[in-house]
Amino acid sequence: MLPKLPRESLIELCRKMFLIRYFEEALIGLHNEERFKGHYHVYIGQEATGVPAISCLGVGDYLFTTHRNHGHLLARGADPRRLLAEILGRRDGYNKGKGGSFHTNVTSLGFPQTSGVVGGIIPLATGAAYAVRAQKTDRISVCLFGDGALEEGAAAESFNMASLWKLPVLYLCENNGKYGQGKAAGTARSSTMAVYPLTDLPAGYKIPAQQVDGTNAGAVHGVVSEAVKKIRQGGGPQFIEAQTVRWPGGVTNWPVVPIATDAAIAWDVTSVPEAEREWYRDSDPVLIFIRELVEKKQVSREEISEIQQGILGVVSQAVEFAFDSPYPNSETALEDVFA
Amino acid sequence: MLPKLPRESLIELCRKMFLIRYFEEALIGLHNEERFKGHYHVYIGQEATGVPAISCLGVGDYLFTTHRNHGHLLARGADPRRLLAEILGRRDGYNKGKGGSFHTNVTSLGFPQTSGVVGGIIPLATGAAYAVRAQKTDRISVCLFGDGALEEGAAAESFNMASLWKLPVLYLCENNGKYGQGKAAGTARSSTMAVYPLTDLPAGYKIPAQQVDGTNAGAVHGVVSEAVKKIRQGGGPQFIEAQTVRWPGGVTNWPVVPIATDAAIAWDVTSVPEAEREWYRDSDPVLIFIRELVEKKQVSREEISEIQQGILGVVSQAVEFAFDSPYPNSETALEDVFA
Amino acid sequence: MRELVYYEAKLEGLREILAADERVHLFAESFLGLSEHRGLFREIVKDYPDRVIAPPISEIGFCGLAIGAAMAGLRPIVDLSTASFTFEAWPQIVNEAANALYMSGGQTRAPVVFHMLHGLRGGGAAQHSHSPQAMLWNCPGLEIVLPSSPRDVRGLLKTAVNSNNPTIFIDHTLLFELRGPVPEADEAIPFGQADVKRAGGDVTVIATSYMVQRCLTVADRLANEGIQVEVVDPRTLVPLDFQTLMASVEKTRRVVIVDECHQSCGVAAELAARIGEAGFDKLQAPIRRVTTLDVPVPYSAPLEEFISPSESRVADAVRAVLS
Amino acid sequence: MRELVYYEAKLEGLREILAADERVHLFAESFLGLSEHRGLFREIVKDYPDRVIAPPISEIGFCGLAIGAAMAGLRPIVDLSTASFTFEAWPQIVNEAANALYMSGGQTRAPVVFHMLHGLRGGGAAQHSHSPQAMLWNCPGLEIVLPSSPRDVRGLLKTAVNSNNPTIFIDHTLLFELRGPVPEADEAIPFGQADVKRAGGDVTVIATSYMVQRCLTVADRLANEGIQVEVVDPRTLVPLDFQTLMASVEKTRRVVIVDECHQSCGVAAELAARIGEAGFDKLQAPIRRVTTLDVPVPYSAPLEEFISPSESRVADAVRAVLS
Ligand SMILES: Cc1ncc(C[n+]2csc(CCOP(=O)(O)OP(=O)(O)O)c2C)c(N)n1
Ligand SMILES: Cc1ncc(C[n+]2csc(CCOP(=O)(O)OP(=O)(O)O)c2C)c(N)n1
Ligand SMILES: [Mg+2]
Ligand SMILES: [Mg+2]
Repeated sequence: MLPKLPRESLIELCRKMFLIRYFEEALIGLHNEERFKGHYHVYIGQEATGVPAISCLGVGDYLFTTHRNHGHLLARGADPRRLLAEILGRRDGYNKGKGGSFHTNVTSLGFPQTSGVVGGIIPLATGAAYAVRAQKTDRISVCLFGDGALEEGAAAESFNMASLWKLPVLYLCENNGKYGQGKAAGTARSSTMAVYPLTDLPAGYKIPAQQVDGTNAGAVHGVVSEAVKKIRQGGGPQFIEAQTVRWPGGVTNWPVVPIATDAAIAWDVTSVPEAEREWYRDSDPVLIFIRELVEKKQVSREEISEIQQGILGVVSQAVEFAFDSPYPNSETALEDVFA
Repeated sequence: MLPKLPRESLIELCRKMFLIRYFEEALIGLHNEERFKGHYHVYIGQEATGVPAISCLGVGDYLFTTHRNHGHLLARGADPRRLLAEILGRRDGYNKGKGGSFHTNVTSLGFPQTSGVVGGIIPLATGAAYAVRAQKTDRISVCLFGDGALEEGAAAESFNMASLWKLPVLYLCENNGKYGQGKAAGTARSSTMAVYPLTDLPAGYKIPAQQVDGTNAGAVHGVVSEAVKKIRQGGGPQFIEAQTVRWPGGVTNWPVVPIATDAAIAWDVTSVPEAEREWYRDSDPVLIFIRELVEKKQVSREEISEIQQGILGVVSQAVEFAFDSPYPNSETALEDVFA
Repeated sequence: MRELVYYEAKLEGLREILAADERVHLFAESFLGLSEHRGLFREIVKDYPDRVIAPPISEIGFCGLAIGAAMAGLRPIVDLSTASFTFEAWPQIVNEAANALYMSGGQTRAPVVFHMLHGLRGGGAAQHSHSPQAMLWNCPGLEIVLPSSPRDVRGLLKTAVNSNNPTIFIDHTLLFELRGPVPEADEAIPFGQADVKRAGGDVTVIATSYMVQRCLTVADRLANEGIQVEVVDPRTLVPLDFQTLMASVEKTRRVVIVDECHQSCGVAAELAARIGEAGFDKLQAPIRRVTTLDVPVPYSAPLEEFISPSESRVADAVRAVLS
Repeated sequence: MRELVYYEAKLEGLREILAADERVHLFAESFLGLSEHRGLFREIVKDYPDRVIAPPISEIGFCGLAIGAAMAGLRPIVDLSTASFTFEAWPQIVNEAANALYMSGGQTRAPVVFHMLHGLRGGGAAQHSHSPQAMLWNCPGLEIVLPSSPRDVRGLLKTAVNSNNPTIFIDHTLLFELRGPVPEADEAIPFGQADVKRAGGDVTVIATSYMVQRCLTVADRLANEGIQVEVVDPRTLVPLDFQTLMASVEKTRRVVIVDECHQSCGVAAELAARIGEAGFDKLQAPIRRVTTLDVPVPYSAPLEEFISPSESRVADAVRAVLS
């Protein structure tokens, strides 16, 4: 399903999804070529959640994200050059090299803190909601986190306060397949979470909660824009669980790219290694989206190709920029401890 | 409603309830006469929860309790002399004076740890349940805590594991009236807990959960003995919320006794100061219990009087014993850091 | 100068702060622990119903919430009541607030104040008697304030709220009834300025929080023995006014450090290590630490007294460095 | 003696422990962090399906659960993975486990082992690089173990599991590939026995965990300059073998302490304070501390190197105490 948006906006969403995909495929390549070290997490497979969801937000809204933040930042308009520079620990990184992949944040885009502590941002995002309400604005706060974060007690504590105090916060839980994988949504038990469907947890705290297919950009756009509207009108917190199927390239701690994503795969998966073929055919949100764009005659396959090429160019520029950026001076390590 | 138990057992419950009541009335008196210092919490008003509930347990079962522990210890058979000695910080206290009111525990009665940290025992009790299951015994673990503890994330985390791993643990939440006070059980909102009824929280984690009137000894005995049976049979965790109305003498941080409890009040409350009369008439679990005992012809009012006198004697002996017990030697402060 | 009782000065400061800056929100049920005066807080709640909120018993949640609110422009003050409960919020304080500015490369400020009551309070026992300042000092990114007088508590609270950094404000119940001079004028006492609470030429006693008052008492007593004790109160550990401490050390060449943390890796350890290094050529005697002994805090009064940095232990240490 | 790689020795010890005592249960997903060898843990899971359980991401919950299980007769080992996550379980570790024996007046034992990977690991950044040993040392009631060699990790793990106290077992990823002698025989290395990892007469370098290996490298280099460094590894902070440390200090009269905690109130502060007091008359130079600088840990490699207790900083400190 396509979001109910004008063609230009749909193309913009398409560009963002490609940007995330190619940015991260490139990133994995660089890591596996040992051009940088360190642990990182990729957003591949969740593009149709973050991109349409974040497109529903206003300029002044706050976003808090986690270890799996690259997609959220790019969806919000972050410069891939500065994001990559940060991941490489370079001077031109958004955080001057101090944050790295786990912590990249961009306050000018509304990201106050990106935390690598599972569950760490849930109270923080709830607090930003408290602030914007106290300031009598109509801004909202959005908390983007994984299904695992619900296992942390901090989630439950935050839901309680958000509900008691009717705070303007959207909890967007991205359930990337650890739970309920391959089963009908919300029916399967997880080995680490007894609450199922997951929405039962916020619902217990009287927070309206719903599930959505996170590979379906139109469905995501629909529920998120609706939720954002309610929150902005003073309706208090909302919870959305977006379900995606984990990308097979990212199931271990050290991702590998089974095949570089190409629009052509949307119509013919035979080039994909057999083990991963099912995912690219049924669950790849980028391919699903462009297939629909073409089916619904919003764009032609040629246009898709052009977009793809354009984004590949943007990504290679980002790689060049980031590697050209020098490491920060050692003494800068002593700065920014106190304001 | 009376517990379905032989007359002797009912009398034993009656004795335990009186013991708790008189022990704590004495304690409050001693404090207000400045015969000891320090903060403490009383169980008055909750006697018909702890006494019948604990009577359902076996010798080998574990019990974990909180800052509000005196009633649980006495219900389980703790010696009031040694309990009081502990509260006074004396050598003959159960914890050699190192624990005090907040931490009195008696391992020989199955109390491994009494924690003054709200929510602190919920993981601990869940862990003892893990252990007895691993040891292939049919023991169970019982966790006795207040409604406020559900606000701590540690509660949610523990419920999750207890449910996932089907652990033999009984969560007995004593809701002493902060929530839903004076309103129909479970319908009122609290200013600090969005989940209502409280049983919705464990239920979200798929833990069978029910409410019971905590001033009704028979009802408590019924649901607890049923729950204990299910747990012992391998049915996994159970949650019970017992609702009581907070004793007016204990609403502030420093309790005062409006009137010394006397069995006669069960039949005539005119001697009670007006402000507290309603509580003694409608909500005092000890008076409700003895009224029923007499109504159901289990005991006569004379027998009640005798029991009462006997317990008053026990309590004054405890006071004497505890004050006679010397303070521990200073150097013992350096012992018991490591086993 | 007029005199106020400590709790009055504290509440006055709080009122002035609330009146001056509407970004200040309080997450608190009282601010005065179990003290008899806690009822006074209710008046503040009445005057600022929209800016004082009593949170659930959810420390990690409400501390994190306050940090997030600070990031979004408020100036929250969070009351954790007993300092031991700070542990419940540890991940938010030490791993979110403390790191926010740094890991964002200077982008994100978290100007939140965490208020708590530390130390041996008489019967607090093992779980309610902590002094977490040493653990927190091991965590860069937090400012740490320890007032010890009516004037200081009011003046430092103002600076704490105006600071752009997360600030730990550690108070002590046993100070509440202390009377002392407090200026009428609005006074913010800057961080990083140690205060020589009593001048003396024989021994430098560095003390924090309630221990300052205890050491002043001991100093009076020792004066009768002819020993002139200089009592120096750092007032803030982060930032630390090491210069003022060293100036005193260079004068007396003998040092006793008194604080209520447990001994190992406590505040006294850090001060002793720094002074030991910087003052190596000056010191005439080994630096003595008087701290809470390294055992959990016992309930029973004589046991608690035995492990505490008591007057007699302080006096003995002073005599020892002079012998 | 045969040689093993560190991670092999560690897993061998774990296997021996599981085989010897059925009270041992593991709450863990790997035990080897992100290392390439983490797959090996799966074999252990296969062999002990009922005694290894992967908990939810609920640190306060599963640490508390393990403590409760220990109180009820098991000997749980909990893997917290990165030491920074220990903060999530702080209240259970420092306010329940540490106090259990004491506040029960000797009744309740909590023989649980908390295992974690501390320190600068390369790109861990501010939130994943903590060394919580100093904070934990400030909390009486916990034993603290820091292995630094294949032999030590196996032998100390055994003692940790057999201990009747809550024990913090702090390991370091950067040790995993180290090769060294490990006896075939079952060996439990007692707590409270420092190990002179290298003898030398000029300077005592006290180091812990991975820093021991770093200091051995520096010692080799300095030997070429004619400086004989003695490297002493306390192995356990609680209990601390202060005697062995002081024996070395009395021999060399010059001390450098190297550890990865942040400087203020770190492990080095405590050791410096104790040695400064006990060795006042012996020391020929001020004690130098080489620690992680007092800033949150930056991500970028050259920044991380700059704030770390690096080889060059250790070497400089050794030269400084000799000059
Ligand atoms: C408090 C804490 N515990 C453990 C970890 C280690 N960790 C990093 S990512 C992760 C899984 C998180 O799962 P989820 O929230 O579903 O996010 P996903 O990675 O699936 O997007 C874990 C356990 C952590 N970062 N923080
Ligand atoms: C972690 C923590 N936070 C706060 C407190 C202070 N405190 C002591 S008792 C209490 C209220 C507890 O309410 P509830 O659990 O309902 O127990 P009740 O006293 O009503 O029996 C609070 C907040 C504490 N002891 N521990
Ligand atoms: Mg996930
Ligand atoms: Mg209650």
